[in-house]
Amino acid sequence: MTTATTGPAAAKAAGKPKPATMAQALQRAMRDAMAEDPTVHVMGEDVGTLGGVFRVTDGLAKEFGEDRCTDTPLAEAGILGTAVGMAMYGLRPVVEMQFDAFAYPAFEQLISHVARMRNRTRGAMPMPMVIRVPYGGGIGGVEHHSDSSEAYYMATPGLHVVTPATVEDAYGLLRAAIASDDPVVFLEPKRLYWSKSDWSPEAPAAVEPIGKAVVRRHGTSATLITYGPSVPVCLEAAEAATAEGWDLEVVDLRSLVPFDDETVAASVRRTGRAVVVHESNGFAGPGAEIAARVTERCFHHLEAPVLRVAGFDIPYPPPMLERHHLPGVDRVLDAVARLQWEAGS
Amino acid sequence: MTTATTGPAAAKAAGKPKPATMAQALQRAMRDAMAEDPTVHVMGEDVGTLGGVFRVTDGLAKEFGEDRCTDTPLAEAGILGTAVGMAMYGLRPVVEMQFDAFAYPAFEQLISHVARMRNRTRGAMPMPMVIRVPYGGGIGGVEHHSDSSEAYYMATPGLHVVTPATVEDAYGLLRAAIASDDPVVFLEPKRLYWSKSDWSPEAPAAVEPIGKAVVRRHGTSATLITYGPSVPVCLEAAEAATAEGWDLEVVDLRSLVPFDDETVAASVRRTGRAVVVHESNGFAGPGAEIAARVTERCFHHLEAPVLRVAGFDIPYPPPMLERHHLPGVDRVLDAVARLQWEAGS
Amino acid sequence: MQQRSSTVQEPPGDTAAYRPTPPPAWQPRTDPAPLLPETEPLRVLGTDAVADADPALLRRLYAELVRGRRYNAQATALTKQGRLAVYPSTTGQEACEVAAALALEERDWLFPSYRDTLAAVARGLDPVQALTLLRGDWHTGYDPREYRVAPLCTPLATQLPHAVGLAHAARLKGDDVVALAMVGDGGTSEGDFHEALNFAAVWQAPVVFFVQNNGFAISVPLAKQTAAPSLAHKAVGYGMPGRLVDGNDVVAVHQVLTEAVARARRGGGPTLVEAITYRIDAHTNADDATRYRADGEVEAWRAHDPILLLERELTERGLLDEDGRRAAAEAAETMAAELRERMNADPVLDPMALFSHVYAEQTAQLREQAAQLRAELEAEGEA
Amino acid sequence: MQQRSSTVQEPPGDTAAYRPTPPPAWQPRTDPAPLLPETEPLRVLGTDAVADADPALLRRLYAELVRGRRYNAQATALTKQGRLAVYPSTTGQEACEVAAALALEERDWLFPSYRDTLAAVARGLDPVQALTLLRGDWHTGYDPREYRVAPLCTPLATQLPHAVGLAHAARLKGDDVVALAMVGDGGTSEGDFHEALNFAAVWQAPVVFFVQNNGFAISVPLAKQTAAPSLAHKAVGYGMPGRLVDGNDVVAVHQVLTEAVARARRGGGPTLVEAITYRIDAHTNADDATRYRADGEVEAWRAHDPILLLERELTERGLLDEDGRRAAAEAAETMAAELRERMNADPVLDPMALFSHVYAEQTAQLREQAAQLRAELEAEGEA
Ligand SMILES: Cc1ncc(C[n+]2csc(CCOP(=O)(O)OP(=O)(O)O)c2C)c(N)n1
Ligand SMILES: Cc1ncc(C[n+]2csc(CCOP(=O)(O)OP(=O)(O)O)c2C)c(N)n1
Ligand SMILES: [Mg+2]
Ligand SMILES: [Mg+2]
Repeated sequence: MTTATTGPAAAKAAGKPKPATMAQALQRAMRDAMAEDPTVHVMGEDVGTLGGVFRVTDGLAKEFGEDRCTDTPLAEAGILGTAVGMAMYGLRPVVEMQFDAFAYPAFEQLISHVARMRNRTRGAMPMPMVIRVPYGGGIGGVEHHSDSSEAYYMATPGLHVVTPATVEDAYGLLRAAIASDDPVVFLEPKRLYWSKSDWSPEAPAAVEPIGKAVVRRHGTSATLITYGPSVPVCLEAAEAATAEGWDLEVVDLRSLVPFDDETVAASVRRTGRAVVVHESNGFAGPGAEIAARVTERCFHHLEAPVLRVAGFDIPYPPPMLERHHLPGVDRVLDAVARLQWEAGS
Repeated sequence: MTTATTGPAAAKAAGKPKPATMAQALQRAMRDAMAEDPTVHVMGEDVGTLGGVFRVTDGLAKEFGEDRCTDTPLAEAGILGTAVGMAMYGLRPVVEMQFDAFAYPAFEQLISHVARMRNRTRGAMPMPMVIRVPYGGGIGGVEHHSDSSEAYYMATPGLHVVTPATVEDAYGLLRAAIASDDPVVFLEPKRLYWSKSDWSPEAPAAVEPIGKAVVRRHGTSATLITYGPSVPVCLEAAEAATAEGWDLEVVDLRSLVPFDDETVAASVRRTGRAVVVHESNGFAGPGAEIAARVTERCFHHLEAPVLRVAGFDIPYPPPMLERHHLPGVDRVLDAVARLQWEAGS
Repeated sequence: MQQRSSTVQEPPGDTAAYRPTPPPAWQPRTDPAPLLPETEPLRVLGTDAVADADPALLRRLYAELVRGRRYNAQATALTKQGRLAVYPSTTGQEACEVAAALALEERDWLFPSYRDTLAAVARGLDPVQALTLLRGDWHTGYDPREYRVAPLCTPLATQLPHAVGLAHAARLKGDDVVALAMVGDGGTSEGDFHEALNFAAVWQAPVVFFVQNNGFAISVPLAKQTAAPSLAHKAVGYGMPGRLVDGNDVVAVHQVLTEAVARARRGGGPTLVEAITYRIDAHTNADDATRYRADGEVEAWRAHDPILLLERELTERGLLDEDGRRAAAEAAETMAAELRERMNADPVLDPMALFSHVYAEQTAQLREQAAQLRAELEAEGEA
Repeated sequence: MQQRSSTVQEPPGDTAAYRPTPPPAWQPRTDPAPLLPETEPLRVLGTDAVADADPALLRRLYAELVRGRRYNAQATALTKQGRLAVYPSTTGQEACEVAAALALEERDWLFPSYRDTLAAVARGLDPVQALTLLRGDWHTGYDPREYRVAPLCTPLATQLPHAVGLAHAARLKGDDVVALAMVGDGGTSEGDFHEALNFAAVWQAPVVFFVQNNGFAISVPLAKQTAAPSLAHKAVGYGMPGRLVDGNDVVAVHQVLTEAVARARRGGGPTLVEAITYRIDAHTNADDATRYRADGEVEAWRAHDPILLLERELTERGLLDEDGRRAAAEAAETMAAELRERMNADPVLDPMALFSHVYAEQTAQLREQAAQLRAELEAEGEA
């Protein structure tokens, strides 16, 4: 006879869910990983004493010491390059790039080493490493503070690329990323840092390995394929679409690499129509790959071409104009309307 | 009454076409541009005394002096960063990156400055600059010497991205790139450097502005959309395909940005089937954008999904295995065979 | 035979007499001694050297410092009123900002970092234009060529190679132009700092690299940024002179920068100048400096305030009286009032401008996207 | 009121007595003098200091030099036979390669650049494994952890931060491990050089940065690469000692590196060592050095050959006779013959290996692609 340790009662004892932000969930993921595994080291600009400019590493230096959560000199290639060396010695560095655009100086280390070391050494030197990159706009950031750089990462074999859209996933995906034996570019949607959800840090949901998309809303008319900061936009659009008689399915990819063809294709085969939505520039952006592979796999199920709603093909605009650049509900609905409803079902 | 100065006789006087390599045509393009325009400056590693590791800048330092064709210190970000400053002062730098993978250290300068300076300054500070990048594999190069990095450049608004496949185009496109008031990433297919064609450096064809694709072979069964090093592969495949009864059209894009939708879509609408062929990794590679936009534009003309034949989604392999990685004639024909011939016309 | 060819040939002459010679290619390229910075930051205020300074210059510097301080206060206030998206203050660093601007001739170029709007303003830029970026408007609010002020640069240290390239280009053209590039202590850790200084020294480009060491890169103190004796010591590794100056002594900073500019102008090549100063305010208005530093440190630096130092000196030397102070303060106040006033208006931005200046000519692709936005805006207008 | 708040507070005390104090935060962090390198490259051969050297070490160094020279010759020959895709020779630089390997303990790590296969071989790596990359086979022919030799690194200077990170990690773990990272003169111009040295100094990581200044980066001579008095002078800008050594004097190089390794091991932090040497061969077999340098220069350096210098010294001191020479040459020849022989076989590579080790687990996407290749290979097999 055992005492029931699961179920509502236990969950309550372990910490009742209350509103937590995505930033807090991310912090907690690192904290838990560091507590469990002494090889996990957090490093980056201002991650120590300050706790990061978004406070995502708040308290880690205090709890684990400056050797485990280190304020580095201000040099992104140096940060990533030394992290490579640390990984060579068996550590699991969790690197913070302060903003998307400030990861660019580290691209040579990323492309030529982080992504290739395992391959180069035929498995002898894996690179278990997480590169956390706050990304995307919508926060009124000045130049270089709102880039969506995921296309670069996706085009680099050897990297995993993931991005959460919910508080729960922020925790789960970051734990999974830290646990992964491969380098993971972990894209954090800046404008969701303060998004909240009832969530218990004491009893977080079980962590799945990365690579699985999730259907956030079931629907039958068409599929919105999206990720990160555009997930709430698509959910809102789906609600609004009911007024027009469309019942939209929303797939949150969560992982851009590996890509969950199964979930996405199953959805599109069901609905027969799809729109890809993201903030990143459209041309040669993530949506290109998504549209192309969905079309390859679902061609004969498609009533209309897979459409893309994306940022314009321009440098990220100044705060005063960013709302015109970012794909919003209206633009998503416009695309849905263009899915050639007359043509088919 | 005027004396005829054009036509075969004049061409003969001006220099009879004889076999010239792509490397020679590129050299000539820089030479002619430098002679015409004193603001054109060539710079890079080993471009001066040595004439470049591929000898593409051969003789320029001698003819124009070391100030016009400069051996820089070994630092790619520094090369591109100083070129930005030179362009700010009204020069037209032509920068050589020694190999594709060695352009990565310069990505921050490229993405954050070269591509954005005109936009940032509302047109006050254009960046008329050419960044020459030898790219692609098939030359038995060791690690880091065979990357196809065009996806990164395409995903960066503000850059033009062009690549020649013939000796004539090498000259014409490079002249046009140097004449452009925007930054142009000029991708040189390494394995075509020594490809030859009858061509007269003294009377080169008129130079069109960049941005136009060209149909290299007319056909009716399906369109092969390709560029750079894969153009000869596709032409060869098209010849081989005649044996199977397929008459393939081959479009050489020449310019990846801007993208010539008109030429490509017109071809695909005619043939109803298309395969995109390139060496670069398939996933999130150039073919993703091409397939996606062709599908958007030609959906109802398509008998089959646009297929992609590309490098595998792996780091570039060692010389001894590269032939298995590079898309060859057989792989192109396999894809053509999968274009659902039973389905349509 | 194989064996023989694998060892080396014997040199001619007597075996016993042979002694290794120095490596033929090696000779010190420059004498390092004159490249090393001063052992103490150079100071002019409070020394007899002040007597050599032009009184008109001293008064001008004073007026600019007072104006600069007021500018910082006003810009900070504008963030609170939501008129600026963000403001990185140079309160406490005005001596550096002002001296940088005043050390240059009109034909010279200034390359400011994101923090250095004050230097641009001291150089003559309209404060409203200088603040365009920080207000959330287009990224550069002025024509850089008109003022010879490069766009404020946010990616740290990336402006340094630009300055080198521009100075190099000017020199090739025979123009008598010097570029002065500003960077923070944190920025010196970036690879671009290194590459820029190296290019400048190899090309002997007429550039002055001006590091404002204000003790912090956001929260990271200098001790976590470098272990060097001083940042100025980095110069010797490039073969250029390093200078170390008290960054709160505006006369000293002006002197060192003027000397470096003159040296560059006469073909003497680049100089690295480190000014020791202090960031009195937080990193930006969005930052909370109490998380990483003690108030006591700030207070200690307030006692070494650049305006205070100059004010005392000028007063003592009879170059400044109550009227002078008042005049400077009033001029500053006028500037601030005008700035406040002008920043109170909402700038009108045309959304369609998103598609201009991406390329010299709009591509067909951008024309399509522009048409989409135009249709949306029209629909919005109708709604 | 506004006006008042824009100027500074007066410090307590008597106005006239007030004198600016040094900036509170500034104090030289380290005394720069001991960080500066020697004014002449250190030399041991030909000086009385040789007498202090262990004869066994001298003989070992000699044997390794002779073997190294032979290795270079053999590898170059293999390029002509099409057995190597490319070979960057270290002929003339053997003293540096050998000394680097021998300065390390077994538990230490070597970070070679693409040119430094000889250092890896001198450390004990099988020459065939060391040449795997250059033969066109998989990129790293050995398990780096087994030999504590990092993969040969082609993107210049990018291996330096790796060495810093590894050394730092080892130190954090309490392991008594030193990393020695090799780089060329050209590589010192890269941003990664700067960032690595800075991190190492700030972290006091147990690393030795070893620059082989062989006069050229492909065709670019040192004078176009730097204007520094020496590359070793860069050290002071990071707060670490710089050492300058005659790179053809194997005893001197070994001594300087051994000292630097010992310093790192006892917690003294990193050192930058510059060895002045010369690349006798072209950049690689694919390069034509006559395009950019005169034969006379090469000849001058041949007279300062590392083997020659040691051979003379040892002979003179009675530590080497004809038998000793012959023994060294024969050992080298045995190595070369074996290498030639083993490199004559065509390695068999499995094309399906393309899809392994991209990730820890093959993704579905790679499984699809692997299936495609497998089908192609099977079809080929049938054909
Ligand atoms: C390449 C890059 N990385 C990171 C940042 C984010 N960032 C902005 S300011 C700053 C600190 C700069 O410190 P410092 O160079 O000392 O200049 P200061 O702010 O003190 O003027 C950082 C890390 C950036 N702007 N650019
Ligand atoms: C980042 C990068 N840029 C360019 C190259 C191409 N390249 C290979 S070796 C070389 C010259 C290296 O010179 P140096 O550092 O002096 O080393 P050495 O060849 O003399 O050993 C160059 C430019 C490279 N490998 N990596
Ligand atoms: Mg600072
Ligand atoms: Mg060299």
